[in-house]
Amino acid sequence: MDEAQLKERTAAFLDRNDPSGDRLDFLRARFDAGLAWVWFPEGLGGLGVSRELQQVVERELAHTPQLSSVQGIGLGMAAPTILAFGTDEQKRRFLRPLWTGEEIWCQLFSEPGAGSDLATLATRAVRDGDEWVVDGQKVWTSGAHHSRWAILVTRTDPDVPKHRGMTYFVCDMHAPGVEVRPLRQITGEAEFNEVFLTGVRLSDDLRLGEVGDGWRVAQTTLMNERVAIGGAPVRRGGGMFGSVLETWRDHPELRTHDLHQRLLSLWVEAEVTRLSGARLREQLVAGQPGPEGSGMKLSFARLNQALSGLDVELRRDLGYDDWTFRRSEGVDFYGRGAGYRYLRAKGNSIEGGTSEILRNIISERVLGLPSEPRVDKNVPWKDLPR
Amino acid sequence: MDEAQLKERTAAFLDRNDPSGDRLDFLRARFDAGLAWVWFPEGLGGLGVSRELQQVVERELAHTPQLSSVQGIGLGMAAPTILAFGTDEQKRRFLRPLWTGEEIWCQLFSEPGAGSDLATLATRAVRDGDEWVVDGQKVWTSGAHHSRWAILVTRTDPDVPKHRGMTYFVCDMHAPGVEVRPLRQITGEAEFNEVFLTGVRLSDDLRLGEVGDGWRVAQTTLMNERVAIGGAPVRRGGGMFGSVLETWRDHPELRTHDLHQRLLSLWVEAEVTRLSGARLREQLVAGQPGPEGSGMKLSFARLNQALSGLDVELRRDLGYDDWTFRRSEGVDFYGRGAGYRYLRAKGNSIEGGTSEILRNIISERVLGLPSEPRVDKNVPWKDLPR
Amino acid sequence: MTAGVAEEKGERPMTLLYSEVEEELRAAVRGLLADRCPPAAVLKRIESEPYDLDLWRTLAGEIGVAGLLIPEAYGGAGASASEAAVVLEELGRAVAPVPYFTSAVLATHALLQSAAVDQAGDLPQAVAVDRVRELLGRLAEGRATAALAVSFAASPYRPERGSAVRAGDDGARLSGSVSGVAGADVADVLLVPVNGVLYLVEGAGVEVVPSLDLTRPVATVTFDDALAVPLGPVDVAEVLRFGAGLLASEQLGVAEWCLDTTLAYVKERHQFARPIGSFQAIKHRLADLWLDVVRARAAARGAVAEGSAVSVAVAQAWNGDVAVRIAEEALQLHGGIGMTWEHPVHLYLKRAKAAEIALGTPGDHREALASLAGVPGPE
Amino acid sequence: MTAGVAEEKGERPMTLLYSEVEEELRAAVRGLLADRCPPAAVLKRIESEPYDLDLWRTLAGEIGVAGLLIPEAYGGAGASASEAAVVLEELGRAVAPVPYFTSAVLATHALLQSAAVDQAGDLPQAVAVDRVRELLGRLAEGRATAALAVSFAASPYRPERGSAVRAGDDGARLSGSVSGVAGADVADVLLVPVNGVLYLVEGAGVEVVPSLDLTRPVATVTFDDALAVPLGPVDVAEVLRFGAGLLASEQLGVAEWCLDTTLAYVKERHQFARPIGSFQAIKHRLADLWLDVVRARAAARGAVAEGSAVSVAVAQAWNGDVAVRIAEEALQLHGGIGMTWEHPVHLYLKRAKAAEIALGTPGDHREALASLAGVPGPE
Repeated sequence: MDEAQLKERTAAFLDRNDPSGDRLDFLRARFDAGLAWVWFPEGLGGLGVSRELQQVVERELAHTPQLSSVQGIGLGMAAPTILAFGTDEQKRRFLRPLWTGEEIWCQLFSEPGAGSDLATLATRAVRDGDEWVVDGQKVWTSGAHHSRWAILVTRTDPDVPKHRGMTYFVCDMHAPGVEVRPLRQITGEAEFNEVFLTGVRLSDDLRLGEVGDGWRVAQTTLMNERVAIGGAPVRRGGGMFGSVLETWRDHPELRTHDLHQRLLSLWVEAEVTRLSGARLREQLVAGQPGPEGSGMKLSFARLNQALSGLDVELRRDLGYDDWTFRRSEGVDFYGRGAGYRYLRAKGNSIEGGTSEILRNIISERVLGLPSEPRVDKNVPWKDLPR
Repeated sequence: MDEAQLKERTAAFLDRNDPSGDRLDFLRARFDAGLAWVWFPEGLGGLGVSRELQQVVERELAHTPQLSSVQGIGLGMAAPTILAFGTDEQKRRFLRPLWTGEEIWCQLFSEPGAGSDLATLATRAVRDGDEWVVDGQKVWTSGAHHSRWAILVTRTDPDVPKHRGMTYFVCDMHAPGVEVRPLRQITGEAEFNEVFLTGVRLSDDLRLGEVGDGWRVAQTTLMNERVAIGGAPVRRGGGMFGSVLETWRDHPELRTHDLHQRLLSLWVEAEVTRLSGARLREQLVAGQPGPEGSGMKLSFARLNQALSGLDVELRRDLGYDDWTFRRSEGVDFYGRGAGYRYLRAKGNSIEGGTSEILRNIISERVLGLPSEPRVDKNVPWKDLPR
Repeated sequence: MTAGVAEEKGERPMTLLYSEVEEELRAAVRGLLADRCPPAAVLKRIESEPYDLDLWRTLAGEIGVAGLLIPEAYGGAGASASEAAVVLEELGRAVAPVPYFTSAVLATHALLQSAAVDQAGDLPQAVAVDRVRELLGRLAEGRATAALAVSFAASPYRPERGSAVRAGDDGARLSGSVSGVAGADVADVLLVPVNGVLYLVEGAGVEVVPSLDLTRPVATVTFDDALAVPLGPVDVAEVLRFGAGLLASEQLGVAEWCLDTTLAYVKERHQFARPIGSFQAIKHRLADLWLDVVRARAAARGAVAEGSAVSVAVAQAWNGDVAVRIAEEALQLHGGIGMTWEHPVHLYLKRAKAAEIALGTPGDHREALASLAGVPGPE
Repeated sequence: MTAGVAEEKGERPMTLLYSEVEEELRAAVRGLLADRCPPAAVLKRIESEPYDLDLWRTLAGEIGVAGLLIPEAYGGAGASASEAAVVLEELGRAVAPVPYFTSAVLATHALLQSAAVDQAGDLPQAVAVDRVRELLGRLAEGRATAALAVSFAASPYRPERGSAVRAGDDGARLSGSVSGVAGADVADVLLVPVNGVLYLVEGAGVEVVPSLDLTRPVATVTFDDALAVPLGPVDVAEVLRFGAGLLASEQLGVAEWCLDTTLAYVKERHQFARPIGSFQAIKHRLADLWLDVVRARAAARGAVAEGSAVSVAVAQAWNGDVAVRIAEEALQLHGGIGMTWEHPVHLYLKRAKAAEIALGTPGDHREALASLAGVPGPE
């Protein structure tokens, strides 16, 4: 199918379905017409065509009901994993309400004891007939409190080395024994949750992939996470720089030579980082994806942290906008004060892979440097020092 | 013996020996009077008294013939090692001409393949009756071309782990098979030498310490090297800073805000480093030696490099004073141009322990952090990957 | 070894070491804080009643920290800045929510300076001798707490920043406001500099604002024709410089806690079946941070031993940066747990970041060194 | 993706990628240099006869690099800065001692600008049409080499730095001198800007001084009532800006060699029975340096694609620093061997450090961005 044919198909769909009618009806119809994610198979919201064609559909349907940002984890991580490892039954059951937003998804991966070293996770799943009984604690789960389902990695065999004894499930967030608690951050609010799993029973047909194959399934999920990070194009001098520059320009009385020199250095760094992002996206379009992607998140974390720190210093403001403990749906770098931005940006070098882990990845996968001596390769998980 | 008695003794020595007479005669007499290094035993140039008392002698004999800087390695490294591990015969033979400067010493430790990891050294010494036959290559040897003797570490047993198969010798620099070649540095000149040892025969009575105990003997030498580094007091704004500040003050037309801010930051860093040095010396005097010493060399290397780099930039001078390949007796930070200082300072973070090794030492010995997994602990030297 | 510095000043050799008396004082303060003010306790109270006034009374009354800088003639200990610095190191190390710095250092020094109290206890300049005498006595015993009505974001180089107060024609009433005042909310009396004169005010409006530093909130202080007693002339820049020199010791304490806590954590925390503190990249960063702290200690000691404008600017320029950098690194090396409210590292980060602004940013102090140290800028 | 930038300029979307033509050009240059100009060969000649004129003739004549920027009408290739940049990357990677940058970029651009040569080959402004036409032809074929008599330490913001030349009353003779001129010692002709006019001079005194950059020595050029042909008006700042934008690509090449060579070394060199490149502290430093080089590549491409004052200042501010930093790190990570004359890393360090000063320091370019990018300084 080419662009023209797809446009035709989209036009025909719009003829049959009124975008100003019921939002959910419209989205369901769009899924059923294969215009949800065109690179997915027919019958599962797609048309089995190239992924690039999706932008054609998005353009044509730009003024129709859109998906919500709370669907991010479902769309970005759960869906590709279900598509890759799910049974036909699972695909049919989960993908449609996931895409329409009728069912929200969250991710149960990180644990207090398993952050950078995810493969050391300790949440146990023990088989009991046709069911699995899950016990453990997960952390840094966004959206857990309004999720219907979760993607979950568990330890099913503690007697083999850590990468080999894991199994991947879809977790029913309404099941007894699932407890969600907001996790307060240093900014005062709670963007994430802790999720306690106590004797949670999951039927075996919620398992994704083979028993013991959870690490491989999880890699598919994580690969899709990394694609999303560090990507959107920004204007020169835009992004988080915009708000600092506004203060800078509006308040000449706050300027000093110290801040000026630091700001100019950061401006240059932001600009070369922006150019690298632009170059990276050009490479992707030209079908020459480079290894540069791994560096973008590292750069943005550093820049956000340096800039937001300078911002607080520039304003000389000892106040803070709001310490109230309440839930928030995400990062609000533009609506909140400089103090919030400073504190929240600290998470940029931790969430989604710490800067330390990213440097490991770059040095080994991009630069080909040898790995360090491994002490956990052939040790059964239960015997690992912790 | 207390300060007063020592003063008396020194006065008596001066009565008997005219400091304006023959220099060598005077120094020999001083050695024989036990006023060379008072903490050494009687008969070996000392009086067997506390080391602190040495400053009394130095004060009293300040206007008499002094030792030369080319004796540095003999005095600082060879002598304490000979004192600790030498036989009575060796002590009698070597210490007097070492101290008087009649015989100059150098150090044959580093090799092209053994820098930070000195214990991996490959210069072989093979026993042949009452002699040892030495073959190998040493590097970074200062003063080799005018040395009579060298302290030398060799591999005598390749079949045991690296730390256990080394033996320490006094090497006769006049022996056949010793070849000294100047080693040119990036500054153009040659401060150091390469020393090639080819079938050099050393009699067994030149061995210092037991066969196989070379690592322990070498540790004594190196401990004495570290004491010397990073120590002398400087004035506020003095040291290498002085020459940058002079240019800065004399040439307002060269100043920019960028350089100014960087210079101010370095001024602060130099000053807090100077204060740390002062505090460290106070602690030593108070008998509370702190671990701070390990940090001084690291700080000075960084400062020298940053400052000399800024200096070149400030002058905008694309020239260089002199590339001639010739021997020099040491670092000349004050007599040479900014380009030389910039290049020579690069060695400050390599010579005498790289900054990387110093950070290892601080993190393990001062901060108590665990060592990394070791892969060379129990491997015979000959089987090590290289 | 410190002879060089001493010679420059032409005085007895100064020391950068801690005296025995100082180590005893430190032990007493540290012991009390360990008992009464662990980080968990601080965390628990900061959103309800940030200041721990019980703790403050014990520190002031039993250990006698409140009167350290006050001459013995007024019930104080007549100690030097060097002792006060040790107290601040410990208070910084505990992010202790007590008004020591604001009352017993800043306000007390302003009072002593304004009344020109000398070590003999004479009050040559005080206009209201009885009031000064009485107030010093109460401050020394911790029965009263004072605050200097100057913005915490002011500096020795811009002492007027944030202040807009004027005296009435009769010189006995003040109007206007000062923003960002630290310690005002727990102060019994305010000392207000207006046009070079220090006034004592008891009835002012104090409105605490949500503050970046949860353990030392700032307030906007408003004077609405408030009754004021003039005490004497005041050199606010000198007061702030004295405070800035001592703040460097508090910053040292903050940095020390962050380093110690992070070291303990990386030795304990395992990932990839190794303590994360065995990874060389982490080790090298911690070695560099340790070296920064070693130098921060020397800088803090230098500032109280020498007390000159240069030594204060150096200590602030260095320690302000170091405290922030090490708090940031501490958070990073704690990973996810460091981003949670329940772990105390954020209290230190917020204290460090607010203290970076307080009494001049590191950049302000470096800029001051341009003239103080003879490193002039471009013409 | 690059639409943003293109929209701002209102032109066809610019690309930051290398074209196929550019990659072919790169392969040709790299192949020749690998064969004829390995670092050991450069090292061997720098103290006797630094420039390799045989190599230069091959590069100019066979590969045709000398005429890249010259319109086809004059025997050149009529290519854009983007192609010249690729040549410079390769020359930087080899610290090749050829006068490409000084003759085929700086001097050639000055000549084209002064004579206002357009793509069609018209020479509207040239006073001495025949001389310009003839010189362009010789330059394009590499039969002549030129140098711009401007100090290499001058910048678009201070184009007159180091120059003191005046024209005689008849406008046909020059006197005075220029210090720090790169490429003068191998130039057949000098192009001399005096009071906004570009002169062609063949008889000048050129005295090479010992230079920090051994592979691109600088000279003091002296004019003693030298015969000079006025060619046309010249905007030296624009010429230097054009050069600065391209110098960023040479700096990228220097940085790339340093990174590649260091990576190879740390994989090979064993200490403690491990390749030193397996130590995490080394790995993390190299990861950060790689990221700097990735961004230097984007900056260099941005400067030639966009060519604006902002893009040039950005590329110089970033790449000048990065090249020095990575050369310094390369030396450090080579340990002792890096300090020896026999290892070529010092050639790159010296090139990087001299290039940091050339055509404006990174600080100068950042300072320029204050107005170019709307980040004004303190008032």
